[in-house]
Amino acid sequence: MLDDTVLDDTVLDDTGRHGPKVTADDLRAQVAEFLAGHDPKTTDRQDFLNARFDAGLAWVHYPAGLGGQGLPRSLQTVVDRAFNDAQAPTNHPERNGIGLGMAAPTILAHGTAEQQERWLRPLWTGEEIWCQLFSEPGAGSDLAGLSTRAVRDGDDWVVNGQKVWTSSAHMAKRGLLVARTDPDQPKHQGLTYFALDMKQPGVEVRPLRQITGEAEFNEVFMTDARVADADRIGGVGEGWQVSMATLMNERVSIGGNALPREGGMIASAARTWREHPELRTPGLYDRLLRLWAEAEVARIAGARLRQSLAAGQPGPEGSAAKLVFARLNQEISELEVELAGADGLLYDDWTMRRPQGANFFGRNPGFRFLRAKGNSIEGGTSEILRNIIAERVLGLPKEARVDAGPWKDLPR
Amino acid sequence: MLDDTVLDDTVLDDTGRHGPKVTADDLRAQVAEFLAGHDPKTTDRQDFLNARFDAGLAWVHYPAGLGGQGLPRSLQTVVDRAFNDAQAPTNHPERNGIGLGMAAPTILAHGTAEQQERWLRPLWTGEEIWCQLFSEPGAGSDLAGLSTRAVRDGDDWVVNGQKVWTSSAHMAKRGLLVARTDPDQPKHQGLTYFALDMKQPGVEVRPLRQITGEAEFNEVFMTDARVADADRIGGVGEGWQVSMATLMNERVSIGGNALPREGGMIASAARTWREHPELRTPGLYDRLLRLWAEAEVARIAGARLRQSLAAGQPGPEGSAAKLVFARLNQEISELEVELAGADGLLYDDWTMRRPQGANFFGRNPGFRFLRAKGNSIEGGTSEILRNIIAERVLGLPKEARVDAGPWKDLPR
Amino acid sequence: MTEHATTPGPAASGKDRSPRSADLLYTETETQLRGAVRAVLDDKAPWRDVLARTESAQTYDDKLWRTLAADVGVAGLLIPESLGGAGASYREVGVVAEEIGRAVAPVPFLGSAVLATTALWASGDTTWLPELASGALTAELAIPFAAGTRTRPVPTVRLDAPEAGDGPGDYRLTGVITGLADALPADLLLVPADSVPYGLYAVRVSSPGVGKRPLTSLDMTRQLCEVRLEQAPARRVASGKQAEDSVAAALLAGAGMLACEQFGLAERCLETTVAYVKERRQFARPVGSFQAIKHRLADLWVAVTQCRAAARYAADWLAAGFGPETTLAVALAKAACSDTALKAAQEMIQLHGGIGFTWEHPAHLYLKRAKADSLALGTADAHRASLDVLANLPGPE
Amino acid sequence: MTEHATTPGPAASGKDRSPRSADLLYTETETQLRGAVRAVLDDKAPWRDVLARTESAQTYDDKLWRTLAADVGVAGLLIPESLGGAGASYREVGVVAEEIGRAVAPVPFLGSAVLATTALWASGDTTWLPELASGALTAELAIPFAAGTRTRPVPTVRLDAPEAGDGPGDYRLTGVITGLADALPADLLLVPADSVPYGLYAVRVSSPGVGKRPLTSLDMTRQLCEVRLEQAPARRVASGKQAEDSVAAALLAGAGMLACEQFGLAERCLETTVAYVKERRQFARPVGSFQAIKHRLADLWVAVTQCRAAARYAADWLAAGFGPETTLAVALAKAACSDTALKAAQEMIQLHGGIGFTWEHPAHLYLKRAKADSLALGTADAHRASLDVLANLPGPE
Repeated sequence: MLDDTVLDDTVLDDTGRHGPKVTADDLRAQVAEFLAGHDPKTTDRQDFLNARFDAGLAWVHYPAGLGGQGLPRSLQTVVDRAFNDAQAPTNHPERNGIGLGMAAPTILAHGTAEQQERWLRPLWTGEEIWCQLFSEPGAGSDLAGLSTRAVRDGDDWVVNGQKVWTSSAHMAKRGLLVARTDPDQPKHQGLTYFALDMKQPGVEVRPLRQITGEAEFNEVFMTDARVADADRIGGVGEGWQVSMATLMNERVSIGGNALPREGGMIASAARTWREHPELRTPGLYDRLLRLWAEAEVARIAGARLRQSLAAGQPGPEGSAAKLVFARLNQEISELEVELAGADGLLYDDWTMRRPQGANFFGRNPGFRFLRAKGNSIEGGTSEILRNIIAERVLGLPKEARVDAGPWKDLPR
Repeated sequence: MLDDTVLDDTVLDDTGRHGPKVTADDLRAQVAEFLAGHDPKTTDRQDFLNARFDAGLAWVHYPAGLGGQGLPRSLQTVVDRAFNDAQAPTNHPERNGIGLGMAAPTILAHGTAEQQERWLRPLWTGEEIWCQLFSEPGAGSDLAGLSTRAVRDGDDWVVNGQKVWTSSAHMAKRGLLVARTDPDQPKHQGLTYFALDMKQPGVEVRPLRQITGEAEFNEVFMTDARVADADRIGGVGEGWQVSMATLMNERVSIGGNALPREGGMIASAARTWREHPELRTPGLYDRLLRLWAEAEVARIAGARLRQSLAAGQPGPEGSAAKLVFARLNQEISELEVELAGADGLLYDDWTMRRPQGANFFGRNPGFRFLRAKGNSIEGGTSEILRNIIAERVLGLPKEARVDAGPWKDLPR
Repeated sequence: MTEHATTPGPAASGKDRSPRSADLLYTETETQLRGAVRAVLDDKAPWRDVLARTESAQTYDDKLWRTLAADVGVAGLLIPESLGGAGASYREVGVVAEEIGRAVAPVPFLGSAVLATTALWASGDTTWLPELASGALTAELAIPFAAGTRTRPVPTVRLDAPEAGDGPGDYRLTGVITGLADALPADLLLVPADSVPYGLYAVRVSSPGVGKRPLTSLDMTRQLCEVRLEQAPARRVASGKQAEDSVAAALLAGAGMLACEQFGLAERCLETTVAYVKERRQFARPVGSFQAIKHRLADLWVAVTQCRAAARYAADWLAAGFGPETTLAVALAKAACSDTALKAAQEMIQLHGGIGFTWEHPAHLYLKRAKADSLALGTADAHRASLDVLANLPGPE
Repeated sequence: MTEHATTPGPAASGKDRSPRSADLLYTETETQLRGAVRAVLDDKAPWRDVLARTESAQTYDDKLWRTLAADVGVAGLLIPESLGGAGASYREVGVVAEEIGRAVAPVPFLGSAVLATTALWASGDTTWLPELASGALTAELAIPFAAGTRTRPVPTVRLDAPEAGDGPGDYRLTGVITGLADALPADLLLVPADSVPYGLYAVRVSSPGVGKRPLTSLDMTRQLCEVRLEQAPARRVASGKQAEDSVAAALLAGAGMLACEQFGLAERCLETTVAYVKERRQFARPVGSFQAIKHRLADLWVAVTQCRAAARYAADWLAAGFGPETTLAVALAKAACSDTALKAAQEMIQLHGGIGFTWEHPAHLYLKRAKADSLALGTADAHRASLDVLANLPGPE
């Protein structure tokens, strides 16, 4: 079988397809020099991270002065390994997934120089956690139909409305907010994008419990919350375009990670199969073989997608990856519960808990079965992704829109 | 296992759910009396059939004077068996499926008394074969968009246009024709329904070859063909309503026949499985078990549908039966070819032939595989049936129509 | 190729229905019964109450069960009138099961009125039937819910040595049985025990030496438990072949009635989803006007239609007795209804969008019950596997 | 858990690619090759010609094959430059196979340039390779197209007694082999024969004692035939383990390249269907604007995307040699591409409505080829079954 590094796309860069000018060895030397000046054992954690950022060793593909050096993204792993080998403190990226995965690229692409300087360092070090205030109870798939209002008041905007499906909101310092600033415009045109201070009296965060019993997400209620115009990202009325940039980053990240063979949901199903010969039947076997093969092909397709991206051929295959990921997670976890036999009827814990992000493992098959149902809803439903593929990839005609007029006149 | 009569819905009537006034015994006595007067051995075939029609023993559920006695349809089997036992000549219903299944009920429901008298007897005896001139190359699912024109000329109409998918056209004396008589009306309103004489110079019938190599169907070209206004069925402009009545009869008949267990497409797959243990694998086994179970459930659902109809609860389940029938035929025949092993790569005969109606059997698995692809297209595509179920059964909202204006202004 | 039901079931005794034609519709009586049960469930088991109860100390709704069992009379449907029951059949029981599935109601109907009642009836021991019929007693067959219908589950309980003072009809049982459905609210357990011969024993839950432990279950509307017997006093109900047949009849009837429950559940999921997509608007249109959604719901409706026929066929054949055709009918129904109920619940969540993924919506109650039902009393896969003999479709090698 | 390709394949010799990272994209050379092949096929194999040929006496297009083989040079892709070939690899061969699948072209590329060439290459006998490379000779491995890749097909040909005048290197073969693909236009047959030891023999079709009979095939764009040998003169190419390995390598490479063909076929079906539904109007709208159609085509596109990656992965691993990872890669590709090509052809027919069901439309050519391809060189089911060893997923019992 394959070594799990075989499909690591970073190999491609290192073997010269894109020939970076700074080599991996150069970077290792930089890290060594940095560590010589900042002993991880004696330097304060926050100071260490701030210094690493300032040295351009935070995310090497970011511009100089903003934590990087403008290098290919793939070289980041060299830096991370070197710091890891030195047992240096980390910025706990798992605690700030939205900040690192969505807020940072959005700020980089659409923020002002002042905003980039002000926000990116505390974001990267983890000092400030970010969350995303997009979905609303009445605007899920139809994000552009959202109702949260922001009204200009001097140098500020006053925000009223409700957001939902906000992960990390209870820990976040800032939220990426899309709000309606002009209800007289058609729905896509009256939106504006802000960075909202979550730690103010007008913002209330309530846990939103899901079918697993946990509450990964929150509802966020904004009542006369205030955001300075200086914290607006992009122009007034340009919120839709900025949001799309954020969402593209989200969809590339879902289902787009390099995993070793049997690295995903199939792992525990295959393990259960191997460990319990007494549960094997022809019907279950056929399902397992199909799903194993599909999961492996999906993994290879993911590797191909990353190779395309690395070769500068960004394609729409990211949507395919997410669709396949959602379907396979659901089918595999459904099978896994069945493979568990009598234990499939049990659950581990219904207590309302607040986990740090979604984690399929360390829980029982029933949890995976339930949690996977969210995979075809969160981050763009499978239905919306099919629309996107049909229209943007295949070029099939759009349906006639009935929501073209001013937002305030649309039926809701 | 069940005797194949167990699910014969006619049993329900005989055991009294609907208590007919004329009993099966009465009918058997009538047939005996008729046979006493018309010895099948010595009577001319056509005379015999004419007399049987006139005696009300053709289709007992039709009105008196039109071949019947106004009895429950289920009693027809009693009559048919009695004639069959006497080895009486039959009207070869398999040669005139459209006449008996679609034309006759349409004429009964929408024809004038004069038309009923003139057409039903030769139709029933098989003297006159009927065909159906509905679909056009540009109007398949969207039947109401058809372009064949009929223009009034004195007591006649002059017809120009092309029809397609016309089975039996090459044998037919008459065709059920829907043509556009008023292009200025919206598309459903400008249609009129006729009985066209197929044996006239303006009607050309060409075989339409299908993917099996055979030509079950025809294309029909009408060039200044004439039809008398006396042969119009229903009012001018009422062609759509009459067509719908015809199609309902078609859809009830497809997939709605009582079959014994393993009576359909599953029969040869199951036989191949039993006869060839060497071809069995877990994967094929799982597929076979699933399809066998689904086919049997579909058969039971068909029996339930007929019970509902017999109990006077006509439901929309007929569409479900046709959808399931099409899908199962396709999946089962696909499996059967695979079960055939190396023989699955062979075909029996690509010669262009003109079979009498569709017959899945007596041919090889490859033929069944190919022919079954038509099951989800002919008689209403599966997509149209899903629309019908969604809108008429589930009451889901229709999509906004873009074809509401005058037919002549619609994009084509 | 005619084989008819050979062993009569409850309420089938005496009727000779062969050669028979399955009646796949609902009779008027059945429709009336449905109305009565639905009225009670609509009133006393709205989903918010059902949801709240899943996190309470009492996951079964005893009060609701008393109303259904005694007032509506669903507990005694299978029990002859001479013993205080309704003398009805699995056809009527199936209708009640459908309604319970529609409401995901937390009552031990399946365990007490189907499994335990069938086992007792088949055992020939009528002692408890009057109390069961009146609703005064609730019973359950002590076999794991995950047991299949095809092979006899291996008992985990053994006959223990008698204690001082035990009479000739007194037995003692020791062992642990886990994963029991509907046993939490049961007063009486019917326990299969290995001994020579295999026997079925009745154990009063209130007796010394009987312990119950609730289990954290995937489906908390039918919470499982573990039962621990330590020298628990028992009475023999049947032994040998009769005990085996009683257990087999109970499991078969249970699977058939569970298929009816699954059909009801699927139908309810479909109805709820259709109603939601008619109301919910996105892009200034009802979500249900999008053709992709319409086609999926049409396909689901077709599947539900197939299930209804299969469930009715199983109920009708169970009503005629126990034989190969009944076993086949149950296998077909449980396979079809397991898959469709799960599919319907999954589509309910997906087509409700985010709201269907939240705790404060009934969808997850349906999903969890559908998944648990699909694992119980023979999975779809296991029932299809029984076609090797029932339909003469032998497996590979 | 690292195991690498162990036996080098054509054009892989000498390259040490381990530990290797599969390159799943197309190189510039590959894209150029594709362009050249597509230009020829567009020009010389439009579907009406392909269709007409299926009912002609000559179902294979010899002229087209000569152009592709000799002028474009696809016949010698796998053959080293020293023997007159291109010294390319299965990566380039896979690209040609994709194009042939897209055009359902009636040429013996798979049989001659893949199966026979691989078998000869692996046998170590280079005698015929220069003629194969130049396109002067067309060959085929005489193994039924329905053979799987996993177990050695049992030969139906035996070594016969020598005739008077036969020298020491002369052999005689007798027997019948049926269901051969690409053998109709072949000049040379590579025939496995049972003897002690098992051997692979080369038979000139023009020799006395060699008869071919065309078979009425499901896929007439690759018509099968039966070959009858009666004391046919033969030359031994390899024997014993080397013969076995040669046949196994040919079947594995054939399955991998057939997967590439299937991917190309699927992609073409999707493209044709998308183009049609953009144009075809019903209800005064393009059919492709209906959401249910859009979603189905999106799902098909997703499946095709997965196939492309799997086919490239197989081609890339074949290019590195023959070992367990290559076998796994081929199994995954053939399984995925078989199912998807069939699905794509089925959707092509359905979404073309009635026209796709007629003879005078290319859809049926694709459906028949997709079905035949799915049965050839190991079905999807058979390839998945090989995961028992390849992925350590043992079966029941």
